[in-house]
Amino acid sequence: MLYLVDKPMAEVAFRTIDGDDDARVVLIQDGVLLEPDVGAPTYAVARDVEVRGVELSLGIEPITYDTLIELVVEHETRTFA
Amino acid sequence: MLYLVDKPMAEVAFRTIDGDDDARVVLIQDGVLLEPDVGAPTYAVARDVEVRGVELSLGIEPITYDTLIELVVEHETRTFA
Amino acid sequence: MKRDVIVLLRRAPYGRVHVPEGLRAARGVAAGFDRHDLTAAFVADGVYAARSAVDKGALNMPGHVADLLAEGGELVADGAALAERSIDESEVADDVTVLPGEELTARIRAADHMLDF
Amino acid sequence: MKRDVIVLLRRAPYGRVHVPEGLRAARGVAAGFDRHDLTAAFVADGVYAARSAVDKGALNMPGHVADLLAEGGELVADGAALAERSIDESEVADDVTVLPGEELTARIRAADHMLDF
Amino acid sequence: MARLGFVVTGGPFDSQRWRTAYEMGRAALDAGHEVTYFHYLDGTLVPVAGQAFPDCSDTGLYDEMPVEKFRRLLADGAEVVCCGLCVDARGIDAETDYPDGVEVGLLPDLADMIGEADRVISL
Amino acid sequence: MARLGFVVTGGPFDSQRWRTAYEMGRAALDAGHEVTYFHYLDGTLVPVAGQAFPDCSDTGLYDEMPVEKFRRLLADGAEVVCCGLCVDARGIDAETDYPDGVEVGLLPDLADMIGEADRVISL
Repeated sequence: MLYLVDKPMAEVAFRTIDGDDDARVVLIQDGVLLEPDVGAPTYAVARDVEVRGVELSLGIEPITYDTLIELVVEHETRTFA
Repeated sequence: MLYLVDKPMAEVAFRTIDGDDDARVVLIQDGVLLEPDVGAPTYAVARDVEVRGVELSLGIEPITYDTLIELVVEHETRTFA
Repeated sequence: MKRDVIVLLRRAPYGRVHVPEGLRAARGVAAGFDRHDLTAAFVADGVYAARSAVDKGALNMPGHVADLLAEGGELVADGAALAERSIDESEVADDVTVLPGEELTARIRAADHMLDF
Repeated sequence: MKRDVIVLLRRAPYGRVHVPEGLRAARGVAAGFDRHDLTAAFVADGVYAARSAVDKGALNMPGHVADLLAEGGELVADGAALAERSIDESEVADDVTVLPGEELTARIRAADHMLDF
Repeated sequence: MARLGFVVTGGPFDSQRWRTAYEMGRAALDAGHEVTYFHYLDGTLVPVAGQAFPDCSDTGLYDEMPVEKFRRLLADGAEVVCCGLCVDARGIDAETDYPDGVEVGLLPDLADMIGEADRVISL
Repeated sequence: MARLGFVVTGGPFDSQRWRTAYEMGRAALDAGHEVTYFHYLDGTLVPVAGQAFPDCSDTGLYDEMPVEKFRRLLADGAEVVCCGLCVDARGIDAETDYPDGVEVGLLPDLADMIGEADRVISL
């Protein structure tokens, strides 16, 4: 399952992700300000990272909206925004 | 000084209140869901308490908007809503 | 196609339209052509609205809740969110089922689609 | 009457108009007939906007900041809010003064009026 | 008699701030104080006429629409100013969308309010 | 080809959600997918025409107003439905305030979208 995560719903999002061995996480909007401690592959919307001047933690991959849509089409998706 | 406090700004509100020996606090809106640990006299807007079905902690006095305005006129006021 | 839909109600209820209008949406989606299966889940500050002490009339909840239940919808609350806010299960309204946190998040994963309000 | 006014900028900057429009308000109030003394204070998630790395252009900040400073206004940031978000003082923009938490709250108490955005 | 100024930045459907500003202004007028509102940002959506919300409780937030409450404040002597920039940003047509008495102003009006008010309440 | 449904509940000025919904829909259309929007609550304020925001950066959130972005999505085949109840609640005149192509619907339209969509994104 693919999880899109912003700050306001981060708590319930990460509890949901914790129970999913096959999770992929995309930080969106103010979610890029989070420093999540998850075992899952994690991406971040590049534009959201850039305007906020954030340095991503090692291992978090910036992606375009085009790539985000590829991921969304590939995986069931839950949005926590 | 009189402090009107709702949840979203509660953190900076209570830090500001901590430094004021002459503080009075009024919980408004979702602020009535807070259980503040302040040494200052504390009130809560009665209508906000009632619709939310909240039981106020001992020592917190429910007040009407009329009383709130009396307090506002009597004291310098800061609103954290 | 008939779907299993979970609707998260995540905001403190009074002062904004999200809880009642989220319930209205849940009911409307349940009543549509596909007769989707609906669960409305009180999570985060939304659990304040699951308490029996809240003034449901002032929140415009009763009509939407009755309609949702009549359509076979279900109301659940996140036990973890309740605990975090020191709300005892006994304070929760009778028509709401309290689920342990892991069960609630399992429901989120198991649904076909999720909305949040 | 000339007033000492503090404007709190409390929301994360990108995605909503509150930081730039709060600065616009601060600048407008400073430029009015009474020539009020203005302090714009980044607090809570607003401190993200005080960082030099943020894209101030995309946030529509530069014009309002320049105007506010030209009117004699001051920009400060809450040191406590920075620390809580692991933002080092060295990351804060040059035109913003970092105040220790107690000094920031003392400024709030000392002002004649406070607005928040 | 005191002068109270309210700065309203919240919209009609996303927070209780407009309603608190109304209730406080109502109580202040009843007590003989002078009341001015400056609506800024989504606060300019509050006194828009022609809003209609179905199935609303008589005891809730929308026992009547916000514009009706502000009509009454205006009739009882409150001054209501909406920020013109914010009005334009939201595609509001002040002529047709606001009731009589609501003024469109600019930030110098906020500066004046702040200079004159004994208390400023930001909601 | 996949079918994507976006439920937009945030207004144009208080969160980035409308803009994320636009960017994702834009990318989905470019990739040949089918895109439907259901605007609910303050989301119905997003495609309102006649909004104008001064001094805006060309690189920011309001490089152009939301309605322009949704006009382009419509031209490229997206379906855009606004909840009629929410439209009325906000005093929006759909005839004059929305561009051609924006439909006013009701919750059965949301139910249909949910039945047909491969993915539903709630923003």
